[in-house]
Amino acid sequence: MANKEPNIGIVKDGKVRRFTKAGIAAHWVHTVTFLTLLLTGLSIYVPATTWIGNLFGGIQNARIIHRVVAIPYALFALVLLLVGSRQQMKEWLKVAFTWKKEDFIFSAKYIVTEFMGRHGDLPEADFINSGEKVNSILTVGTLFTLTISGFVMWFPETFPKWAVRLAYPIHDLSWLFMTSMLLVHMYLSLIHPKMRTALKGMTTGWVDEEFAKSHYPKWYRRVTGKDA
Amino acid sequence: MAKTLFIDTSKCMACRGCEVACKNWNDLAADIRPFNGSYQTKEGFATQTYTIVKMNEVEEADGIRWIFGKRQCMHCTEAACMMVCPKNAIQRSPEGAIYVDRDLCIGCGYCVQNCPFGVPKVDNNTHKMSKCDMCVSRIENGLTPACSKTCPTGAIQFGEREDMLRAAQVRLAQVRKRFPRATIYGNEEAGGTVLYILTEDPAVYGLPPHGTQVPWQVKFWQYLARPVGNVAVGASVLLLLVATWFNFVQKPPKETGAHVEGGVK
Amino acid sequence: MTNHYIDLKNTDCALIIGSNAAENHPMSFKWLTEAREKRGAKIIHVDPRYTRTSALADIYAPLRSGTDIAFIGGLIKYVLDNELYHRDYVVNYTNATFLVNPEFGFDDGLFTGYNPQSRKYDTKSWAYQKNADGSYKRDMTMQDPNCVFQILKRHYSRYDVDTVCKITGTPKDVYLKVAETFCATGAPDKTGTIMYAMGTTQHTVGTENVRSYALLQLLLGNTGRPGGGVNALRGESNVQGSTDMALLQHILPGYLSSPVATEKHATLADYLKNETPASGYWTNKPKFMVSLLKAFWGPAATKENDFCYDYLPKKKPGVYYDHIGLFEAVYEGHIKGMFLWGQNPVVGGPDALKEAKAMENLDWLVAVDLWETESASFWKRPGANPADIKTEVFFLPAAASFEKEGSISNSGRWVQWRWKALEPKGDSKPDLWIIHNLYKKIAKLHEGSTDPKDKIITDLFWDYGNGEEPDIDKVAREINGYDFITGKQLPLFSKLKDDGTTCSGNWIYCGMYPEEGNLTKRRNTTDSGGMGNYLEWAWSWPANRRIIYNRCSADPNGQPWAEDKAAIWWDEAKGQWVGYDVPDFGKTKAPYAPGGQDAFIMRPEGVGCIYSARAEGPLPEHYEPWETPTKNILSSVDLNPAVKVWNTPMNAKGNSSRFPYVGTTYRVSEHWQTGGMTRNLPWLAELIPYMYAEIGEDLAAEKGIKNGQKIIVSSARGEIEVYALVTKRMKALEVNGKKVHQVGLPWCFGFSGIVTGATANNLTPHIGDANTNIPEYKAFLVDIRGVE
Amino acid sequence: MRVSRRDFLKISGIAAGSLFVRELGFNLDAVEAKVPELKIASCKATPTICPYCSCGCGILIYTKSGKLIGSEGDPDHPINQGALCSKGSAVRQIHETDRRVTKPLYRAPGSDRWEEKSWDWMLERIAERVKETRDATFVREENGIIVNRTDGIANLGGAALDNEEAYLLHKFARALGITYLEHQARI
Repeated sequence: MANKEPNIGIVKDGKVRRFTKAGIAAHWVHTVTFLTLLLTGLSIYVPATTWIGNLFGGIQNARIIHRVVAIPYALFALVLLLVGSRQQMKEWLKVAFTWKKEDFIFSAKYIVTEFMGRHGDLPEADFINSGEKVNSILTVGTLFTLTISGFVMWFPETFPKWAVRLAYPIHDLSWLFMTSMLLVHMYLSLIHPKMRTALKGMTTGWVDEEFAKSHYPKWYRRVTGKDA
Repeated sequence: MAKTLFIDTSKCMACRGCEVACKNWNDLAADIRPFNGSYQTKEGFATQTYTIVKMNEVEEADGIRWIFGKRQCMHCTEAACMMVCPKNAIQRSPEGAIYVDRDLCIGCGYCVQNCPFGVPKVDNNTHKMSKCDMCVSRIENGLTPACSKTCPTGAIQFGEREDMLRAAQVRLAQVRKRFPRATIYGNEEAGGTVLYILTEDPAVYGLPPHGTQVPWQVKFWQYLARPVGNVAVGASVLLLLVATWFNFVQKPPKETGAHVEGGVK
Repeated sequence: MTNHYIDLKNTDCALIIGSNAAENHPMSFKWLTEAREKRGAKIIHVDPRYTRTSALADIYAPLRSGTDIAFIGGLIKYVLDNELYHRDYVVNYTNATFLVNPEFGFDDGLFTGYNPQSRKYDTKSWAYQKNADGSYKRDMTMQDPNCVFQILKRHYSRYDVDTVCKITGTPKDVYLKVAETFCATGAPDKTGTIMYAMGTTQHTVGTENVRSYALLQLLLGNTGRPGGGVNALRGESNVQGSTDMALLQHILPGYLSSPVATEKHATLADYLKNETPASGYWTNKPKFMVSLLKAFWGPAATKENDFCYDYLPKKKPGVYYDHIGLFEAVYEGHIKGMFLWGQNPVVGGPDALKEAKAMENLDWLVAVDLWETESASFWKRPGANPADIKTEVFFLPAAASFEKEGSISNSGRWVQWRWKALEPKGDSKPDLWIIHNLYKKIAKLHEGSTDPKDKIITDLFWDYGNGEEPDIDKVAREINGYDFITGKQLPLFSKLKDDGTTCSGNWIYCGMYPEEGNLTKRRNTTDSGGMGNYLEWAWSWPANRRIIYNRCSADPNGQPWAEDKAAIWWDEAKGQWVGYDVPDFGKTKAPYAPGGQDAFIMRPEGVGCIYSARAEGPLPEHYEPWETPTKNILSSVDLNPAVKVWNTPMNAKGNSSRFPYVGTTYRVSEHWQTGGMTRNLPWLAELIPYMYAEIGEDLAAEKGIKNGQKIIVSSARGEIEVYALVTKRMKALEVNGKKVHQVGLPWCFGFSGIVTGATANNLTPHIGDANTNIPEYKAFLVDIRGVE
Repeated sequence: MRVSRRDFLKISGIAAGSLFVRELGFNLDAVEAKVPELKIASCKATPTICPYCSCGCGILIYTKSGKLIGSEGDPDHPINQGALCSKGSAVRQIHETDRRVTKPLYRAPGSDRWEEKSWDWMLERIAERVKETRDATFVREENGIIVNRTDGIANLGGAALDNEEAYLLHKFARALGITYLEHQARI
């Protein structure tokens, strides 16, 4: 595959380079901003969550922080990817949005097998498996829906009334679904006995070669040129 | 049973006693605006202005008419503000008044954007919503709202909803003798609101058209978006609990480590 | 008012003319709304502007300001031609049947007896014809050419609808609708009420405007009946009381004339001889006058010294002491000191620029008010240089109405007590305290003086408690009056005597505070017959009568003309008048007894006066305002011939070539009088925050003026910068074949207050009515131009 | 408790969604908003009459231990039966507004500002000026008729005075010999 990211796929003492520096930075910027927005937003979601606002020095501070952090959330990750990891981003998005029959099989079986710690014979995954494709689609999708609906809610006078009123449900749907995906994502990367090794990918950029071979065989073959 | 206001705009002379009585009862501050070429010197509701008398000049075939109509919260039976308030700060009192508990209100503005009548206003320094509360502390103690008590011509009446509706229907016949296009407003709107006899089209009074209901976006938001979203998050949590059970409590059988179909090549 | 506010609910048709009742007397519409809802009453509003009253009226008739007499004259002709008058009423209760001196006449705008030099009438030729025994000659068939009825017909024959509409500018169809609707109340079982205010009185023909309403109401048989009468909606909470207490140069409390330095008033005997009529209740005037003098100078007033009659100051003949004359004197420097008790002429006075300038000549000014008004700070008004103004000014802070006790009288003559809710704010004091302590300081300065003029002050009967706080109850008792011998409060003015054994500060209030207590404090809400008279609530003068001339509510046999319009009726069994009101008639005088039809007990004639001599004639005649956009087409006399014209500085006359539009001043619901009591209150300031001129869309288009832009309104006296409020509600009127525009100006703005603005009265002229000298605020000429 | 369709969906959603919050030990019942207590409860109501136009409407001034709480129409008064127009409804601010002058103020001739003075000083000074002007412009007799008139002092006002005040002012003014005695009824 022509002009892939420079050092993606390099193998060294049992590890293979999976993510670029820019990609990692983008991930963690996105993570920090989203979680902050989630918590500050959550403080007004239901009557009982006001205490969360107090973590930020009161609900009105939370309100300001939500708006301030929304800007880096909306822009920084995107900028970092475009600047530092354009190639992998393109690949990532291409893979995320190509869905074949096997992807659906993968998702269904994965939940009841791998996710539960059981072995399941699943179709071969490319750069990311279909679960991660759902996560990617949601992340990119909600980045836009949250930003746009948030902006509309922030300046209601400048938008038609129907649009402002539609922004509220869109905002809620977006963050609720993103959060439910996030829970699974965080569980896998932090708690799941078998999967949490992947976290190193997002910290150092390298993952175990074995792990890569077994979890992302198509990607492994493509980027290392060796057999899975 | 719920009480409501019945406003017969054909009796209103825009003396604005209601505007001042409302400020008097609610201890609201004055709010002077630039000259706008009209006796109605304020455009609409504001954090310190819960009620306002609309004054519109209309030229008709049989001559000029100066049309007055008092606007305030509609105290809807299906109240969009109540539905969207994330902190349950907006409640309905036993007598039917929609009022805000200022300790609970966080000034998020959901009600401001979703009220079909544009009534609630949020104060940007106190971060509190304020609007007409039908003098809830008065009506819960058997008194009438300040505006209805002070109205010299009896254009603003207050009482049980059926009585007010009956009064409106009886009055409508008389009013139509002078104003053929008069209609009752507020019987169907938003599940039943403050009742009006309007002598002209609702738009002249700054009211949305007959039949206005809670905005569909609000229903979509509250009945579909939030529940579905909550369910999604709930499902994830459930999933994680189950996964934790399987991964940690009931240890998986020793595996060869191969996860991929067909094992390791 | 001949009736009162609640009685409006009994009317079948309300003609609101020269008043903007819905804005300036909003509570009147509580009862008009009830009349409309319960009785199907019609409301008619006649006004140069379409106002909030017009918005509620069934019929709105525009008219050029200053043409009320033409308008009403047309209705009088309409009533006579269509025989809509209430014949039995007119024959029995009015002087329509009276015969007039054959020499009486009217030609080209002037009645007989006019002297152009003195601009006064010799009224001998207007007198009634009398029989040998002094009784009035009457022709009950009303056919005699010299009877008032025929004179009336001849006089108003010139007021046909076309002529009237040419003068007033009212569209003919609208005029006829008004005529048809209101004149229907001539039917015996119907009553119509006329509600008027300053729009009627503030003209050079103000008195005759009111006379024309009284005349019309007598023809239609509406006066003295529930839902009828001629009802002045007065502007201030106690202007009725302050007028009754005679804070006016021409009267003493109880409407007794104030003495003039002429032979007629030289001594008490001369005064009583010349002031007491031969018949009618005023024959008791000596009792009222002596009791008043005893209330003023108490023990010092004895039979020997004419009860201190000489202590009363006598006016210099020919001098005008009214407001306009007063300020002309201040302008000339004759007056050195001035008291202002809650009055603000720099905003409320006519030709306010001249009046403010005049005040600079004062040596000292005492202003008693709740607010730092424009008059109290005239010396630092815009354009004034304080260094040049030598007036010493004392501002005394006054307490508000609910920070003190006392009674006030509303338009309906209800005298109601007000209790004290709060201590006065800061160091402010009730006016009673100020007057009491100021008098004591002045009296101390004159103590022991032997100079006779100082005795006037020290002899004053001032027995209101000795401390700093005057005892208001004692003042109220004195107003009512008591018997010096028994010390008891008098039950009614019929108990007053002229031998000095009784006193009464105001005979028409005698009965307010009998021995059993101050009736103004009554709060009993029983309303017998549901007519709204509430005889047990507070007390109304005279003698608690709620509808005066209510004898007219019964036909000549003493039975009500209509069941639902009953006030009093004759009860043969009891041998007295009974009903839902205190009879304004001899309680036991039977209808069939002699004088049983004399329903107007105060009048010497005993009947209502269709024909009644005033300075400018016995019948209202249309004359143009001093500044008119057109000519008088009814006669060659443009200005009311009996009016005093002040050719003095700062009072120039404008003509229609330089000032083509008719200016008229008015108030709005949210502001009151000169604005001190409303423009200093945030909740009212925010409702009407800016001074504006109200002009029609057609005039604005003609002058290229946009709504909300600043404009200059100018008259021959001055000019002011205001916002333009362009409205559909004011349209040009077709007057004598020419388009005439009108410009509305609220007069409640001044330079001091939370909201301020230009003063409309900088434009109004120093000229007044022929009888009362009330200034012509309502019709003058202005021009307008846009401000770049 | 009658649960409307809306509440059921809302509760079911929250129930499921709130599992992750449940363990945090917070109950999610709707918090009951409290109705503000009645402002004029335990107030003293003093009847007065509106100081503005001449309708004579009844007003109740509500106070609590001498402090102003509010003002409303007097429901027992037959003319207005509790109703009031814009001016009547604002009566309370006549006491509350800081625009009220609360101290006697004196302006010396030619000065450009007010100075605060005591009541005594003011009344004494006014009495002296009155005596001065009265003595200077008093006319005792004119062509044989006793007139006792003071030409140099004019008294204007006031239609807003009580009857007792208006009567006493008339008596006071006539005793000073004032014939320039006028007030708002004239204009």
